[in-house]
Amino acid sequence: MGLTDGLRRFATARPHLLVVEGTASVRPRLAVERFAREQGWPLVDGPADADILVVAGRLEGPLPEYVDRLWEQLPGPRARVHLRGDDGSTRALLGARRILADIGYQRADIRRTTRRDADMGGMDMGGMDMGGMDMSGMTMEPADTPDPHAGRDMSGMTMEPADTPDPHAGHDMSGMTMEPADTPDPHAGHDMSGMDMPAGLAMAERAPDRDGLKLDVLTVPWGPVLTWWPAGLVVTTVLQGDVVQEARVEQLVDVDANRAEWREALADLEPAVAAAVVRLDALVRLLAVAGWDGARLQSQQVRDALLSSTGDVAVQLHRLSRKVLRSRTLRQMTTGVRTTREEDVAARYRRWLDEAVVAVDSGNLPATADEPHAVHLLPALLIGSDVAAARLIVATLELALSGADVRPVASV
Amino acid sequence: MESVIGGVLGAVAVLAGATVFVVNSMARATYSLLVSFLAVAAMLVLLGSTYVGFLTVVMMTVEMAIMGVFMLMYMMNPAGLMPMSMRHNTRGALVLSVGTFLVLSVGVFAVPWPGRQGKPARDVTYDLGTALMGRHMLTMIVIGTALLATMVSGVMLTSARGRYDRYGDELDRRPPTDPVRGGVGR
Amino acid sequence: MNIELFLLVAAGLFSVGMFGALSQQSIVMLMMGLELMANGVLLAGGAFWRLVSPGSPDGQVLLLVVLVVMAVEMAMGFAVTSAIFRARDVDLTDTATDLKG
Amino acid sequence: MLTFGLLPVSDQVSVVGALLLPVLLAGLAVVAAVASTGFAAVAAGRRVTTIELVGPLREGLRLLLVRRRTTLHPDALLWRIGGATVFVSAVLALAVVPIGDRAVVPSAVGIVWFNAVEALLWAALWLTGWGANSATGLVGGYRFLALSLAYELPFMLVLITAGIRGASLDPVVVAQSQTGLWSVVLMPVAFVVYLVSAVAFSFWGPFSQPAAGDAAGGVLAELSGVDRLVVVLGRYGWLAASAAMSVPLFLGGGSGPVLPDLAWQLFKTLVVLLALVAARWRWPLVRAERFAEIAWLVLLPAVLLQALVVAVIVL
Repeated sequence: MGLTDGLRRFATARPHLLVVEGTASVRPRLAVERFAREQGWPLVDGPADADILVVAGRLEGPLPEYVDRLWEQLPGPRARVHLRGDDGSTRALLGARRILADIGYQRADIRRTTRRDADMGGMDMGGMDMGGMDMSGMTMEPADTPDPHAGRDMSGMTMEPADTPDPHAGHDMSGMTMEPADTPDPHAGHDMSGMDMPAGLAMAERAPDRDGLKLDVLTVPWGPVLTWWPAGLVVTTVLQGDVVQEARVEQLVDVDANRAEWREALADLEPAVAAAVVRLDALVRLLAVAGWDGARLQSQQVRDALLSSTGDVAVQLHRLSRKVLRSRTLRQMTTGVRTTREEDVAARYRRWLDEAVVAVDSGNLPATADEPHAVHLLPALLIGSDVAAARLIVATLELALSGADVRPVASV
Repeated sequence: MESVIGGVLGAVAVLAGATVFVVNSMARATYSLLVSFLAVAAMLVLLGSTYVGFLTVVMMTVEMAIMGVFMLMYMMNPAGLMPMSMRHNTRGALVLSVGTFLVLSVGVFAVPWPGRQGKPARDVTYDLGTALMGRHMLTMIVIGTALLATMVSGVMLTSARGRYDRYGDELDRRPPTDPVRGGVGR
Repeated sequence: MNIELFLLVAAGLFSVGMFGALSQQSIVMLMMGLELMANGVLLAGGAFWRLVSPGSPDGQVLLLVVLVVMAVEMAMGFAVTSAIFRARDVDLTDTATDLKG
Repeated sequence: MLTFGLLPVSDQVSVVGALLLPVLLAGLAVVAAVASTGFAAVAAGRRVTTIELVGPLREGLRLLLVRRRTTLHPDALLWRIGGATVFVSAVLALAVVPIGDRAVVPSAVGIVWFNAVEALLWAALWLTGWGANSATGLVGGYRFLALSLAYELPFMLVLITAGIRGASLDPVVVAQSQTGLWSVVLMPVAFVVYLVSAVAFSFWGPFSQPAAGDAAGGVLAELSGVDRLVVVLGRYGWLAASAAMSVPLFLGGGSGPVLPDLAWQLFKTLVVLLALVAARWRWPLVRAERFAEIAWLVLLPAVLLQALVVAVIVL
């Protein structure tokens, strides 16, 4: 037992994190990203590869339901952390890691999920894969084993063990049956509006396309629970292959609250440094979406250094700027992907970097601001681009979409 | 031993071939056809024609992967799991094909096949190569020309856009307008 | 290795393919039938080469030709299907019969 | 008597070798994973310590611990076949790589075999994306096909160019033909395109668009537990197999001073493997639709020219 426990702890020593943002998520998100980078805990792109679901900020409106649905897709062993404010994230994450290695807790978790699935009688269980589940945990015990972590109070945030009564348990059948047609969850499988078919699948509709073939279209929502994506943004796309034919945009979080949160996060910094931070933060996401992990991590380092005013930041920033601006591949891949204001994606990251460098070197604030009404511009920009280009375009509007376009603190 | 393996592969080939027209998922239909091809490729290797066998694997895997996409494009069922009955004249087809099979198999056993003449070359691939570049040069030329013609006419038939769409009415638009920009950076 | 085994399998493949080619409505499915028939020819060619006249490479040349025919058939089939589909929005043989004549 | 290309199989295939092959491949795959972990630590600004470098071991255990999951109405059969094929095809690719002066499965057309099992990846990855019945997975599958259509033709020509040097399709003969001058000197363009293709069909780093984060993980999006382990191992395995194959094709096989042939071969393999792994941290993602034009308008003519030059020099 000692050996298995040891192995279990070793295997879960660096759990994979899936970070989801709610309202006022900036400080907890920055804290988690920093912790993950320094400790080597990977940030992952979807629930299948995640061990810990990290919720940053408040969940309001329809968001809790999305997060619960996402939570159900974590394969387990799994844990869930809810962070608000910027203190205590380290303790919460370490606590979640302990839960991962806690076999009693994880067995109870399986039992809960299994029982709830069984409660939904008359459903198709044929596709359920029970192979990897620990059957010894499936005995018919009357109640869940008490969770040792459930009652622990952590200041500044709450652990959300999964056995808090789930308000959606009775009707949330994601992963098991057809999604409601407008579920904006890219992880939930095909979501096809239109004619219902017996198997819970829908016949696709057809629509005109640029090749004149009128092929099938598929409604795929992106967000709000998506990595490297503006908090609370939902873009419901109609895809043909992977080309966006229609796009509808909603924002499920209060961007003003996020803006206030940004101000809070940047309160201790010089206005110019603050401007550099938000640009580097946006650059982190752009580089992540552009698929360059090396530069993304470097950019994260510089951002974190600026936030904590440590190290020789200017040198680091110059090194980053040189690396990114010199990359012919990145330029070649982003040139011509149109964003607003006659800028393409390549011009946009170049401007962000230049502005950040000027701000840090000379303390001058950027003269230009990114478009304030990005949300309204978005659909027109997305139509006709493929998923990869669409993600790049959304990433270039990051400042406005996530409320990071704060005016310098001095002017407030 | 060889006959046993050959028999098993043959059974796999035929059964997978029949599965194509039985399953109601387009992905499964396409990939059972691939299984049939791979079984035949293995039989060719068994027969000593390793080069052609491996070539069959390359060509057919690639072809089926692309075919799968076309199946999805034109058969309007992205889930691929919905039952489809896309047949017509099933009975006539069945009669004809069973008849063909009977005639062919009677032929297979009735015809006194000549015994083996000659021995295979030490390196059959080298043998094939020299034949193609020597005595059968004409075949090679025809194959090459046919493939080139196919590539050109395939693109022409498939593309909805011609050079006037790209370069404008005067053919002087530079760079051409394309729905997707390429990576060369023109 | 006896030639009958291989030829019997080839006949089986040819007949199954023929059933598909005759019975399927969709052009794409029909092409799968044709491919299967060519598959049978490929196998028969291989068997003849090895078990009747292994001394000369001609049999293998024939196999190459069959492979090329399969590739050309597939490429042109898809091209034609795309063209018809774009122009007429059909992918079924019955609805494209007026192409003849 | 069972033959494999005219010779009895028992004379050719080493049974012990065949059994050890998956182990060897997994070993090389772990080396690649360790290298990747090291690069990751450097990029994130951490010190490269032992704790960092045992990452792949920890990750492997973690994936064995994590439960397998399923999705809404998957095509489970095709899904699992697709995932397994990624690893199995990598093992098959390594089978024709000469170790010393003979491969585990010696074949006069080993180069074509290598190409054939590489082609299996087309099917494998598309099925992995399709089988999960998830939109992001399918997008990943399509992306791999688009990428393959770009790299495959230059890659085939590269293999043929390497074969021209030894006037053979047997990697052993090709390796032996490079006495005096390694092929990489004679055909640098072919070598570079080979490396590019290797990164591409291993859907790694700059060519990892089929499994990229912007599509929530693409073909990998829905895989967890041991299913994911198999695909990830297969991916590193393909990097390793292509690094191993580059040695007989371009780097003179086991030739080198002082050290025994096997040591040289291993050393060269590891150097190439390291370079392939490092590509992930060096370059951003190259999207399929842009790479297609580069592949057809730049790489293909370049490789054709290279083949012509090599043919004129050698023949």
